[in-house]
Amino acid sequence: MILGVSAEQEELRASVRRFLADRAPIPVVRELMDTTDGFDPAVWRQAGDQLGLQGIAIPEEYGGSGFSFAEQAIVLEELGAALYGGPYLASAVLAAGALLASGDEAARKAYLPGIASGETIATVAFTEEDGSWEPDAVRLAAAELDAGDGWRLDGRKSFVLDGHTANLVLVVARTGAHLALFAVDAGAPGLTRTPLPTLDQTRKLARLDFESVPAVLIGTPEDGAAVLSRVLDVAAIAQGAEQLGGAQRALDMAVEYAKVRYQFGRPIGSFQAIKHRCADLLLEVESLRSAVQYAAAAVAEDSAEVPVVASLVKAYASDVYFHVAGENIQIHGGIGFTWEHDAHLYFKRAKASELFLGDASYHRERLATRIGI
Amino acid sequence: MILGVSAEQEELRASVRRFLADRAPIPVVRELMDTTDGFDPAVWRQAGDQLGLQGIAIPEEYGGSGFSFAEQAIVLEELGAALYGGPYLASAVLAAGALLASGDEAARKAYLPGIASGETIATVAFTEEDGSWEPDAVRLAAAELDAGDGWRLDGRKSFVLDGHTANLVLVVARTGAHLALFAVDAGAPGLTRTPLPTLDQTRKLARLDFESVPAVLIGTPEDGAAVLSRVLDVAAIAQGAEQLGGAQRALDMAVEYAKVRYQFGRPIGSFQAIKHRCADLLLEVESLRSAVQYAAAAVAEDSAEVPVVASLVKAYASDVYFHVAGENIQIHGGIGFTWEHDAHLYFKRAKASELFLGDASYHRERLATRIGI
Amino acid sequence: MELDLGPEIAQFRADIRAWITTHAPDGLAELADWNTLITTGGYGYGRRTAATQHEAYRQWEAELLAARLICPQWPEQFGGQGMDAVRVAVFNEELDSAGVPRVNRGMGESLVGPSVIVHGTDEQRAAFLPRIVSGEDVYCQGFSEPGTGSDLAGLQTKGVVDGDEIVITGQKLWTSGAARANKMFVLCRTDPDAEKHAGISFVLIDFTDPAVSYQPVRQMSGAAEFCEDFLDGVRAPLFNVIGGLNNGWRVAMTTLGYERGGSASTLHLGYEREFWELAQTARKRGVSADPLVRQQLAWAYSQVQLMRFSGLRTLAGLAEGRQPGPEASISKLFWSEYHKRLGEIAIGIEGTDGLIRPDGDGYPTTYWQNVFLSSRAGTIYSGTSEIQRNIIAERALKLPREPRPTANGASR
Amino acid sequence: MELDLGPEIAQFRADIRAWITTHAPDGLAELADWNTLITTGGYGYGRRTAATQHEAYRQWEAELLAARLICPQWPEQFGGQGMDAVRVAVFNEELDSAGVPRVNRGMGESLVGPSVIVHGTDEQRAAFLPRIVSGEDVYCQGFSEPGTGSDLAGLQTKGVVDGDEIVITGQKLWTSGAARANKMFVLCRTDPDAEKHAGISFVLIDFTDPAVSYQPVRQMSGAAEFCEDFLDGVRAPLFNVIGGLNNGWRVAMTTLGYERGGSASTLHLGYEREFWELAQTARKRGVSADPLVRQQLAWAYSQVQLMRFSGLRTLAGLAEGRQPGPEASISKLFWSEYHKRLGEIAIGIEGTDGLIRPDGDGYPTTYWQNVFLSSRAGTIYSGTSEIQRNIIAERALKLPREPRPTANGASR
Repeated sequence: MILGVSAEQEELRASVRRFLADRAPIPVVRELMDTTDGFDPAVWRQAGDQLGLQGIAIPEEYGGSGFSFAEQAIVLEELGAALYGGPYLASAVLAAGALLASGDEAARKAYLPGIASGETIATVAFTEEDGSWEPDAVRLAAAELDAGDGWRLDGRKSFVLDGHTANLVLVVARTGAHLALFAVDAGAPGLTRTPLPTLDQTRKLARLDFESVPAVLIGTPEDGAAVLSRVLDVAAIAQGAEQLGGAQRALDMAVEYAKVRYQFGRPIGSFQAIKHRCADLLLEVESLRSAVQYAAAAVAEDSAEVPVVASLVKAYASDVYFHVAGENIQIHGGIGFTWEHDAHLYFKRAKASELFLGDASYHRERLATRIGI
Repeated sequence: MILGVSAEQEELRASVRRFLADRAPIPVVRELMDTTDGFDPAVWRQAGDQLGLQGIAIPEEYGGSGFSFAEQAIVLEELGAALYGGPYLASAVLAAGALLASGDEAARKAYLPGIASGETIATVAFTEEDGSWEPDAVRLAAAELDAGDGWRLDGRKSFVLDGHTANLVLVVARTGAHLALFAVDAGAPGLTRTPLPTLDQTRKLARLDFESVPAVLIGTPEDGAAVLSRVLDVAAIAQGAEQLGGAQRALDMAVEYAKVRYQFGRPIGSFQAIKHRCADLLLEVESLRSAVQYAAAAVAEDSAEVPVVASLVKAYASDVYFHVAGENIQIHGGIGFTWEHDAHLYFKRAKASELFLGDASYHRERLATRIGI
Repeated sequence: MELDLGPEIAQFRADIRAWITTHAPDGLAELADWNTLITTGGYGYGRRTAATQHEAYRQWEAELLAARLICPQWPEQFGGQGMDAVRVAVFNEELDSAGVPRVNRGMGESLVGPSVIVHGTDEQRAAFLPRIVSGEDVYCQGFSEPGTGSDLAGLQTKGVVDGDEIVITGQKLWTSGAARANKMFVLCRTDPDAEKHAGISFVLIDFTDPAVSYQPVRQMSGAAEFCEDFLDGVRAPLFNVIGGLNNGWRVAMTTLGYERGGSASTLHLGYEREFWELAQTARKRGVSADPLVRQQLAWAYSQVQLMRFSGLRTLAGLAEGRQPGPEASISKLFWSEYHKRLGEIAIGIEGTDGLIRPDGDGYPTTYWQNVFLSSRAGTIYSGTSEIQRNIIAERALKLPREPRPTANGASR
Repeated sequence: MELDLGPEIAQFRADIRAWITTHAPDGLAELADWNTLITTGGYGYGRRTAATQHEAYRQWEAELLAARLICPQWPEQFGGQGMDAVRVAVFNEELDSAGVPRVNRGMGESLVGPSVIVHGTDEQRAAFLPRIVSGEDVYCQGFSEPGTGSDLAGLQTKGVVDGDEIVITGQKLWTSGAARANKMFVLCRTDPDAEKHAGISFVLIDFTDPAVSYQPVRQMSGAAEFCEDFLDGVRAPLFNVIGGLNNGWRVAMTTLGYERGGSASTLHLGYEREFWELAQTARKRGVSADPLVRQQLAWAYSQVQLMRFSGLRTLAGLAEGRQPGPEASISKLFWSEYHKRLGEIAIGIEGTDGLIRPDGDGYPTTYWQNVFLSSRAGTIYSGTSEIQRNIIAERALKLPREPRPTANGASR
């Protein structure tokens, strides 16, 4: 396992950070969060054309640049720090990951190059109205037509990340006792997509209604659960990387303010009530950074530890980011709870990241199971 | 409901405190905690003869002084503050409460006057080896001999408060599908009493083995569960009062030390790390005081709220006392974790009080059930 | 269990209950859920405000006014009836159980009145107090500024004496109820050379003056309950300076002793209703059997009951003539930290659904999303939790204060 | 997953593993569970100490000594082999996986040696260092005093120069390993008029001197791992003052840069074994299906893994030549607070049984009772959690220091 941070990785981080500071700084994030789509297609294209971010962890044979998940985690960290609102997690992690995890070479060849270039925006639709993250809860039905006529999907998906802006939706559906993965074109007849107003306006979700929607089976009619399980684990770690980025940024904000805000003739950061809290937060953020680095390396090496570290990281990242984001508001005092100040954007993202893919106690319970308790 | 503290009650508190400071100060507590019995019979007798503490909540018709549980809670608070090691909770609360809760007038007349004077030391034996506080877990069997020949008990009780020093043991035993309460003389044939070494050396526990031990039925063969339920609720509140006393004393110690201990040229209590912690502890202790006063009034008035407030108080008191006792050690620094310093005596009592009668999460679960969730 | 406060109070309770029954207009109780918790940020605020425009409310206000039950804790000569805290509490309890509102005069009643009563001249009392009781004057507060937070005494708004007038220039922040106010009570610095706490004056100004402007400050919850205010050379007669020039800090710190604690026994009511709503939400979402959720709900219920118990104890103490000590700071710390945590529990119970807001323009939220977001302000406004802990530690526990920074110390 | 530290380190690992396999005496691994966590207070300490008396251990010690694997991080000229932190970590990992002990020289190795190497004269190095490596001199620490706690520089023990000797008088506290030591390194005040941190000297004394006496300090866990020491005019040659008179503070703050971080990747090992013991305890007590217990166990497992991840990251950083930053303070804060909480979880899992201790004289405890009790000391000794937070905030986050108290300030 390689855990160190190479010079190349540092350069990647710096260039992503520069790109986001330049093309998607917080004022732009604020503008876009009030839109339905939530991102600027031009910036999305640039991210693909200039930096190759969407394809960073996609093998070269599928049009990507073939770096590992360790590099993608760095990208995700920076996106999380910047509260970038584009469909990166949906397309470059969830959908690309599902295609890679599927055994379907034809589907990989068909879809991955578009995802890698950023031309295709893809997402995975698995959660339904009950909001459960368990594969068992999937009810949306897939029915096979007469031989060769393909499949039709009926039912509803909800909480679909960027579901209304994706042009390719990978749907987890029930084929009798099993689950399978299907590709659905965004313009397919019978598909209705409804954007949902989100608590965290920088992260867009949609409801998708399927009424006899034509769909292409990916892999076999039985292997959806295994693919989904892998995808959710990787997504948990990817989101952990985003959470790390957000937590680090929120901590930086708090510490910076504590140095310059004077009350009672002293910088507030000289009061132990603030100072010791910041120390605790640093401990947490540093520990999270170690965990995310380890987890990313585990994904990159396809280690058997992935399921365990995925739940560990998701639970810990959720606790840490929310803790930091909440304290950041408190340390800022009055301005910290205004709309104008950025603290609430991180606070909302922190909670939304926790609720998405299952919260901290959900993942602790999974972790207990996965380590055999 | 009367919640105020009367001048009479203040006087009671002062006299109990004086008595304990005089006859059972901490050096004496330390001496006695190394003994098997854990208390000085002479002081116990004085508490009865001079102050009437054992009979304070026992009606006058049974030899008590007929005050209410509100007064007894004050006594308990002071006993808890002083870490008094005598069998007060066992005899004057558990056993007296069980007799009062039973419908058995003959038993009351037979046993209560002795308990009230302090001459009889009684206890209630209900927990068994599995350490469960649920009535359902009682296995010790009671069998009725031929008519008029009474009952025999077989089995084992454990974690019996002052079980080896009591001369009257009230035993909860199974009479087929039901539970019943029995009186057993400490000298009864077939009864083996084994003192157990305790984490909290100021609170003594014993294991009692019953081999065909003759016993006198109290009440009916069916009403043991109801009596036990009432007794456990009142005991939870009584212990809450003790915990309040201990928590207040531990907080006083911490605050006092924070004022006189200088580090870096300042009293440590001027550092917010210490100061804010003390403020949080005061909030908790004051809140606990309000809860204990309310709960004691509820018992005194035999309110229907007793089961709810009993679990509420036990859970909260357990959290608060342990929190205060732990912080008291931390605030004292190095000397705080020595045997010579008294902080650990409160710390151990705090944990023992939490574990006895069911811990905080056990009681929160009960509370949820009792309020209909 | 109802608190036994002695026969006199029992009689008072019976009387006030009878009076409410007789005088409360039909339909008033149904107009709004008057005693629900309205969290800062104003969820449900609009509905209640609308109800106060209703005829039944106006009639009720008139009845209360006639019976001296508005500002009832004020002395008789100033329009009240000198009601003590215990009776105020009983009054509040009875209003709550009848489901009708207490008509209060906001900060005019709780802050301006007491300051004028204690520090004003007879002429000032006559000029300002009746208009508060009648509702003619509605005050908003001009204390905080962008540069002051916890350190109120660091305020920079200037007050310059010009003949028999004072001219006030500066910026104020966190003003609630600005849109409803026609007056503001302002702290301004009238002696820039004096020590920080000296040199401050307490002035009543006309908030409709053209030299006053204000604009809403939007909060993270989407609501805009607070304003920032610009005072651009507002003039007020020197008559409007309460307690004399440069004595404003003392005036601002005034609250009437006998007023404190009157809400102790009713504080928990809103939280209690809210708790049962949350329990219902948990049931509806099918998580009320989840042991972790049950622990959280039991904890929340306990906290609410602890507020009730503490309120009753405070009240019992008041009835026995004890003055309240640090209860106000403990109570503020308790409910604000509780509510913050409750918001987290609630959003956790909403689970994945908590990700989605209701449809609508702006940033509408569900009740629990609003609690989750707006409760973050509770541990900041009206004295942060950190300030409350300082107060509790220094006043109740007598722990030593922080050392003052030295001129060449680390604070540079 | 094993950390990839490059081919050189991989070769080193292979070599050291082969060396251990060849040289570790038969039966050594079975003598004791060498790498279990021994909590302060010494639960299990007796058994391990007994094992160090065994012939196999002595033989192992001799092998290590011959191979310069005792104090291996010391420079070659002083008896070590100048091993860097990465290699030390790999050495520790390999010892652990072979189940054999690292033979270390305690504070002589970690504190006295580095101080003498950096601040001593050649004569001092020659006089003191070889005796540490060989095990002839076993040092205990004489820093803390009853009046100093977090504020070490407030120490009062006097050192008076008398001819070519220094005479030391005072009381020391929290000395661990006093009974095994024949030497003590002492901080004493040699210039009472100097500023607090100046005027302190670092002196090596003979701990078997008749002017030295000590007695154990019993802890709340019942164990007595620490001593208090009375130095009643102990004489040492001036030669034994390291770094010169009045320069002791700087000397005391010395640790060799290349030594730091060597235990980063093995710190978690003891906690990991302990965690699985607790999981087993939970299963035995039938509570491992309890959702609350599962949350606690998952939390504890996560914390242990976080220690592992952080250690590996530190190690990877060292391998890339990065100097460790505030990791030492973060790590101390992390494990001590973790272990305190773990003790609470464990005693909760023991439940009612936790009320009862094992039979025996004194105050014997179960393993979990001991963790519960002795872990309270962990957040106090070697720098309290409060001090660690100060260090982290000031050094890593560059937050400002507390203002110094003024002469007439609140600290009086």
